[in-house]
Amino acid sequence: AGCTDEEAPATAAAQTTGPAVTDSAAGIAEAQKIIDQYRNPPAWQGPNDPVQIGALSGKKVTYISVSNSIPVLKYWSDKLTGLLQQYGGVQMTVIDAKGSVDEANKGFEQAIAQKADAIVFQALPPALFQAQITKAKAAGIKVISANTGVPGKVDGGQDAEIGFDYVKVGQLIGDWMVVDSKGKGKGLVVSSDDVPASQPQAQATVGEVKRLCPECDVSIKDVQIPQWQTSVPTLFQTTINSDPDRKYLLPLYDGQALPGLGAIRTAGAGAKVTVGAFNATPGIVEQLKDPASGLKLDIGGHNEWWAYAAADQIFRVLSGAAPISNYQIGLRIFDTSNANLIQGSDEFAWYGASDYKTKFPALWTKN
Amino acid sequence: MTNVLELTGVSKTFDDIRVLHDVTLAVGPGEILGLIGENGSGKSTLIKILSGYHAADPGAEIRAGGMAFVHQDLALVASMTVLENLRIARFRTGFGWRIRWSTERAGVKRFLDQVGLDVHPDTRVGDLSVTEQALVAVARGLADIDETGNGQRLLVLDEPTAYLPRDGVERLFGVLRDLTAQGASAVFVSHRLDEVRELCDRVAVLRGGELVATVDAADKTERDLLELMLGRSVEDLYPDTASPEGEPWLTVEGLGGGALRELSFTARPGEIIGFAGLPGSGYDEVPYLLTGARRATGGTVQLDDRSVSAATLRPRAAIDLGMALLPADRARAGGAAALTVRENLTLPSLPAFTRFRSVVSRGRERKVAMEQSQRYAVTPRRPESALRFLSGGNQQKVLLAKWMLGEPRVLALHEPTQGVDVGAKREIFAHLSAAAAAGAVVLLSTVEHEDLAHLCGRVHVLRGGRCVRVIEGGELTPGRLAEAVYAS
Amino acid sequence: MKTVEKYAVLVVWALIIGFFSWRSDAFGSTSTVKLILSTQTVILIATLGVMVSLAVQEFDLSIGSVVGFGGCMVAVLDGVHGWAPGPAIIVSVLVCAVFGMLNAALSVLLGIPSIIVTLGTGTLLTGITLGITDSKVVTGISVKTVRFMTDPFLFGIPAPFYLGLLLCLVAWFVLQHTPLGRRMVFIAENREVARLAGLRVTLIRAGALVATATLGGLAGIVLAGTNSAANPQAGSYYLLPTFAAAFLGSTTIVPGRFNAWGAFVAVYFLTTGITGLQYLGYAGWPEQVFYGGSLVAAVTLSHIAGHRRMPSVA
Amino acid sequence: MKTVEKYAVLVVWALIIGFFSWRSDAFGSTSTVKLILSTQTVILIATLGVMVSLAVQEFDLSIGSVVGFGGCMVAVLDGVHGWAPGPAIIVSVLVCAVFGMLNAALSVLLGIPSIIVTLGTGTLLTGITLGITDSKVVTGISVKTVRFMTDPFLFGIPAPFYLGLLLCLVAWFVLQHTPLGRRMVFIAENREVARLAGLRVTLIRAGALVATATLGGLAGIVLAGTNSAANPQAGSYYLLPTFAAAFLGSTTIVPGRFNAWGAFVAVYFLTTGITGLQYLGYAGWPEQVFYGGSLVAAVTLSHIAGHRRMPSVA
Ligand SMILES: Nc1ncnc2c1ncn2[C@@H]1O[C@H](COP(=O)(O)OP(=O)(O)OP(=O)(O)O)[C@@H](O)[C@H]1O
Ligand SMILES: Nc1ncnc2c1ncn2[C@@H]1O[C@H](COP(=O)(O)OP(=O)(O)OP(=O)(O)O)[C@@H](O)[C@H]1O
Ligand SMILES: [Mg+2]
Ligand SMILES: [Mg+2]
Repeated sequence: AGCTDEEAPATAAAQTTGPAVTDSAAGIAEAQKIIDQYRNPPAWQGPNDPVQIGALSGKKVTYISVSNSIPVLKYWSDKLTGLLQQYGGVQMTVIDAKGSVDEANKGFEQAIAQKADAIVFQALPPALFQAQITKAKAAGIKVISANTGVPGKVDGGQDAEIGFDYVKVGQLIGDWMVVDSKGKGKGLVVSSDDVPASQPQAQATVGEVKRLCPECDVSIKDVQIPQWQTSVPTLFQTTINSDPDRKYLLPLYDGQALPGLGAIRTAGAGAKVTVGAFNATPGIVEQLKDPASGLKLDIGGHNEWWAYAAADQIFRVLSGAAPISNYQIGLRIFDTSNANLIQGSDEFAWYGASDYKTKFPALWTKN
Repeated sequence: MTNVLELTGVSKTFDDIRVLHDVTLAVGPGEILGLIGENGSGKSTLIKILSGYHAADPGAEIRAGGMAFVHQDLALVASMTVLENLRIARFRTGFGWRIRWSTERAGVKRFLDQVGLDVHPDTRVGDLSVTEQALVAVARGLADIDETGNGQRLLVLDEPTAYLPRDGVERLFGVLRDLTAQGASAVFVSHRLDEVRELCDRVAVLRGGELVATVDAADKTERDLLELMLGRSVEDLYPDTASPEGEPWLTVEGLGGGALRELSFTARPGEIIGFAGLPGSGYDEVPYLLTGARRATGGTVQLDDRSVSAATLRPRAAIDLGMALLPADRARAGGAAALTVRENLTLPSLPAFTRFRSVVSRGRERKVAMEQSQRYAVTPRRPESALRFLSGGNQQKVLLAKWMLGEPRVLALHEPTQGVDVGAKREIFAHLSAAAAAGAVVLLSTVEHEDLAHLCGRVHVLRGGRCVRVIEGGELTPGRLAEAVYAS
Repeated sequence: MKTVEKYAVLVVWALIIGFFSWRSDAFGSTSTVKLILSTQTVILIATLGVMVSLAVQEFDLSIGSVVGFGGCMVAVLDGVHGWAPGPAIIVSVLVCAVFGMLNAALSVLLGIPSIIVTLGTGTLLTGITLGITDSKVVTGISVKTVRFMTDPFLFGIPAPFYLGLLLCLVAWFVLQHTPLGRRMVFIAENREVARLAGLRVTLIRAGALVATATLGGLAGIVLAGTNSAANPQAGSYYLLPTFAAAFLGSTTIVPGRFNAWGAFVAVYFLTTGITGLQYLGYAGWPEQVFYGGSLVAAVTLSHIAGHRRMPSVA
Repeated sequence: MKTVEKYAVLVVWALIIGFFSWRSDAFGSTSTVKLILSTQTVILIATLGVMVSLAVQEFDLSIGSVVGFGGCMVAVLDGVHGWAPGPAIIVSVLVCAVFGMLNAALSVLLGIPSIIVTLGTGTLLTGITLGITDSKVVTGISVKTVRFMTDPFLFGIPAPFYLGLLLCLVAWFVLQHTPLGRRMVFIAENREVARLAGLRVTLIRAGALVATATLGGLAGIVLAGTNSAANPQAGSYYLLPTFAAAFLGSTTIVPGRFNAWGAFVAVYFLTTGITGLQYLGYAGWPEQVFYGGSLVAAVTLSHIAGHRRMPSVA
């Protein structure tokens, strides 16, 4: 019993972070190394074990998305539907929960009723669906969570997790701030605790900055989705006004940053502050090129890569193979140094990596 | 000269019921046409067709000059001022569509004077008495007709005198005569046939939606008009009232509130007691204060041996004591217009229609609603239709019937026959008298001196919130009453 | 035409069911029926809740907040503080009722329109919910509670559905067959007439608001129990769907009045379309187009059939 | 007491400002004033929008959807199809007005209560917005537009604020000084009576709904311009705050009537508290507690001062 997610980020962060640095120069150097690496195209990092998918044809997957009104979630469900069908003959039904717990429950029920073989639930906290997961598993259905924050963390009774490494994302944002501020930055992480992956990411940023930058200072504020439009703009400006040194404004997602960017533009503070976030959402990441917006960092997670990874995980779980705990899905830092990459409508071209398109299918063997 | 208004073949059907049937009618210049008919005969519907509120059935032809209207339900908004109500559709604007308040205020003063209403234009209409509100509505009609220019003009008044005391009526008639002297015309609807004869040149009679006759007013007696209206002859309007006996069991002492300062009286079972006075004298507060509908500032009410302080009396407690109130403001306080006749009828006595004290028996309700509709001659007799689909007079009958269902021991009425046709009036009186004969006390506040004189055993005349005279016995005639009311 | 009006929504519903059964094999099966019936209980109960206050012309915009709060409260008591399910549920419902009394005190006693009051108190309550849960999902609700909420009870459908059904029955009985129900209609139509007829207007209006909050809390508890955890943000989702269902319900079965079976039909009507679309693979915006479109269409249709008889809302 | 009532909200506002200035040094500065004035324009315009229809007793729940749609429409025309800003804005506003006509046709001509109609059409429009944007953030709004929306115009505050101020001025003038404004009050008080008194009730009600949608669209355009991108989801968050501000506004300046300056004060009053809390470091749930609490407190206070004179909403 108790509130979940409390200890999780700390343990996760502890797993992946190195020791604290002794002086700030060393910290900046380490951060710089990481940043340089992630400014480049992401490299393929596995998996290598093949998976037998010949027998999977005709299997059914129910995919519950927290809200398909959110661009990336819509993209994922569409893409994944296509991949499963194309490579494995697996049929996927998409349920749009529209932000409602009830509708998500209905998704579980529907999967059970339709005798689905697996359920994937996207960006929904596993803790909230414990009963549903138990029930689905009792009905012989495999359950996979998606984007709940920490790769490989399956403490909600699910069979596997597939997601970006949000802890890594959080750390990258921290690294970037350490480098950009030359080890002296003050930052504000704007969390959104109603999104499951938010805590691990926010804590990771704080942890990383603490580790690499003794002189830095990061605080966390929580602004949840229903308040994004009304509170983020004022929060950005009050921070600028009350604590002008705290110029690193780090909302988790660029969609959360968007209303704030307008406020920064309005306040004419684009040059004074630095906004950094995750997602590299087309339509928002372009604002890297607009100095007035204040957006200087937008880390992108490769969404098509994610879809391939998700397909792979689903195939593995359906065929009884051991799940992969961390797919190391491609992340790339977009900032003012490489904003010229943001070009054209094909967002996947920005990443300069496409081997997942061949590597994954090569693992999916038919017999 | 051509007619100001010409109607040819006007019919009107609501759902499947035809309420106007091929009405053909003309009003000449300078003429005042009376329009009479039983409750529900279609008078207001005809007028609403003229005003564009309802569309007539296809085939009708209407030719009219400039028209202005005084509607039956007054069409005033209580929360807005006299000025706003008067001018809402015709504000004069200055630069940039700004309302010119000072011009408007001065402008309406004239019309308020014409109807003899001495209130500030910025008074909220809701703070006025029903009588004063009626005068506001008339003033609006006058102001509107004044604005329609010098061409052919017609002022249409739907029962404007229902709430008016005699002097108000006379003043209105004076104004109307002046208007017609200037070449304007008028259509005048009233259930007071004496008024119709006095004022009108010709009288159009509607019966069941058909125009049965158009006659010269001078040629006909009231009784003739009545027979034309009803299609049958009628007996006396007023029932015989037995003289009450027994000990007084209603004692009111020092009742005050609103305009009423202090009123004391006692009543024996079976008594019908009237209250008369000028607007502001407090005569029209009595029914409300007595039944807790309005909060009294002081006084006690004693029924049998139960004594309550009027200031703490609430409708619920009053009803438990056996009192019933029939308010004058039908739309706001009388009945729920959108609900059915049956539902309105049974509301105060719902527990009597329940099984096991918890389940409403609709069957029993329906049966009683049918009986009551019949007993009170409500037409059309359709308990399942919404109250608002009944004509004004029929609504009034339903509301009286609703309170009668509870067999009240004290019946407090304010203008119970407003908008009620002569036939229905007779029935209502008969019911009141029957209630009295059965032992109830009937308290009647009204401007109808004729009714008071005939029905009541005794009338209290109020002035300045106090009873200044009690008239009874042989002295109780309409003339004496009027004298006492207007004496200053 | 009266019959058409009464059953217009049912007819549209039947058409929708027909259409989806034709287009999707999986749709036309008992499992779909079970699915639809067993997953809408929270909305059903919350809809009954708002309906009760709408029936006396009060708008309770705090319904969503109460659903969210009720769920979190029971989860905190049961899950965090380890109370037994019974007391946890009872206390949570009571606290929601007390919140309803606050609404009632402000809007009925002080006379501030309930729509404004509940907009304010609802936001306040959401803030409090986030505060007591530390803005996080609360877990740990007793297995017993969860099993009661989710295990099949009759015909494979869990108990809360039958609770909803029972509440519908009670609401139907009270609104349509008791003096109280009739009195509520009068209060909605004309408060002054009701007062003069000796009704306890204040008490009934206050009672309706308390009932709304109580039912809202109950809905929240069902939600939390079903999930064995409570999400402090979950409530906000319920505001519009419950009002949509209550309004749509007022156009059918007893057109022109807020009525229990109308609300029941409306809840399941609206969810049928969405479920069907999901079976056909149209998750996302088509659902919203369909939801909004069918709501407008159903209301318009029964309205045209019934010649403008609607409960007077505003 | 009348004066107390008129200015109760202003007094509470002053107290809040005093409190936060005392507790936070950064709060009491011109930059805070600028901040508060320049970030609330979207809400201000949308609030004026709902106020116009509330003034004739119509509830337009589609306001949020229209804000979202208006922004996406202009972003699609300007950003995707490369229209010039002028035509893109004009066409977007016109399309929103046409949507308002749909609301008007259903609720005024057919007589379905606007609250039901707009609940349905709003959901429909949200679906359409997601459809036309493919559920994606739309970008590419002309630099010119963005600069116009965000560059300081006067006293360091961008132009849209002054547009909002101008709209307030117009709304104040029309509602309080022209015959139309009085007629709207008349219609709000009693629609039937207004018709009998010869007012063009249908036209005025329809006009109000069209005005609401138009202003909603305008608010959306300001939002998209300020952010230089339009998020199809953004609109839904504007529903409750705009109604809260419109209602709160009706309790001040001209208590008892929906009025422009009241709405203006309410918008900035509500945001002041949130801003102050953020200065003190209380972002998150305390904001909501404060928002709800101060809404309730302000309404209650001016209500007590004014002895129950409120616009009759439902
Ligand atoms: N909107 C309506 N829908 C249905 N029936 C109506 C409607 N308005 C009036 N009626 C019916 O039309 C008939 C005529 O009503 P109307 O109000 O014209 O009578 P009236 O002659 O003015 O009566 P009164 O003397 O009582 O005012 C009545 O039977 C009434 O029930
Ligand atoms: N409803 C009304 N009825 C009668 N007179 C009114 C009404 N409203 C305003 N007036 C009068 O009109 C004059 C000017 O009105 P108002 O107070 O609206 O104008 P203002 O002072 O220029 O406007 P504001 O105070 O809104 O800046 C005043 O004498 C006022 O008393
Ligand atoms: Mg009439
Ligand atoms: Mg002034």
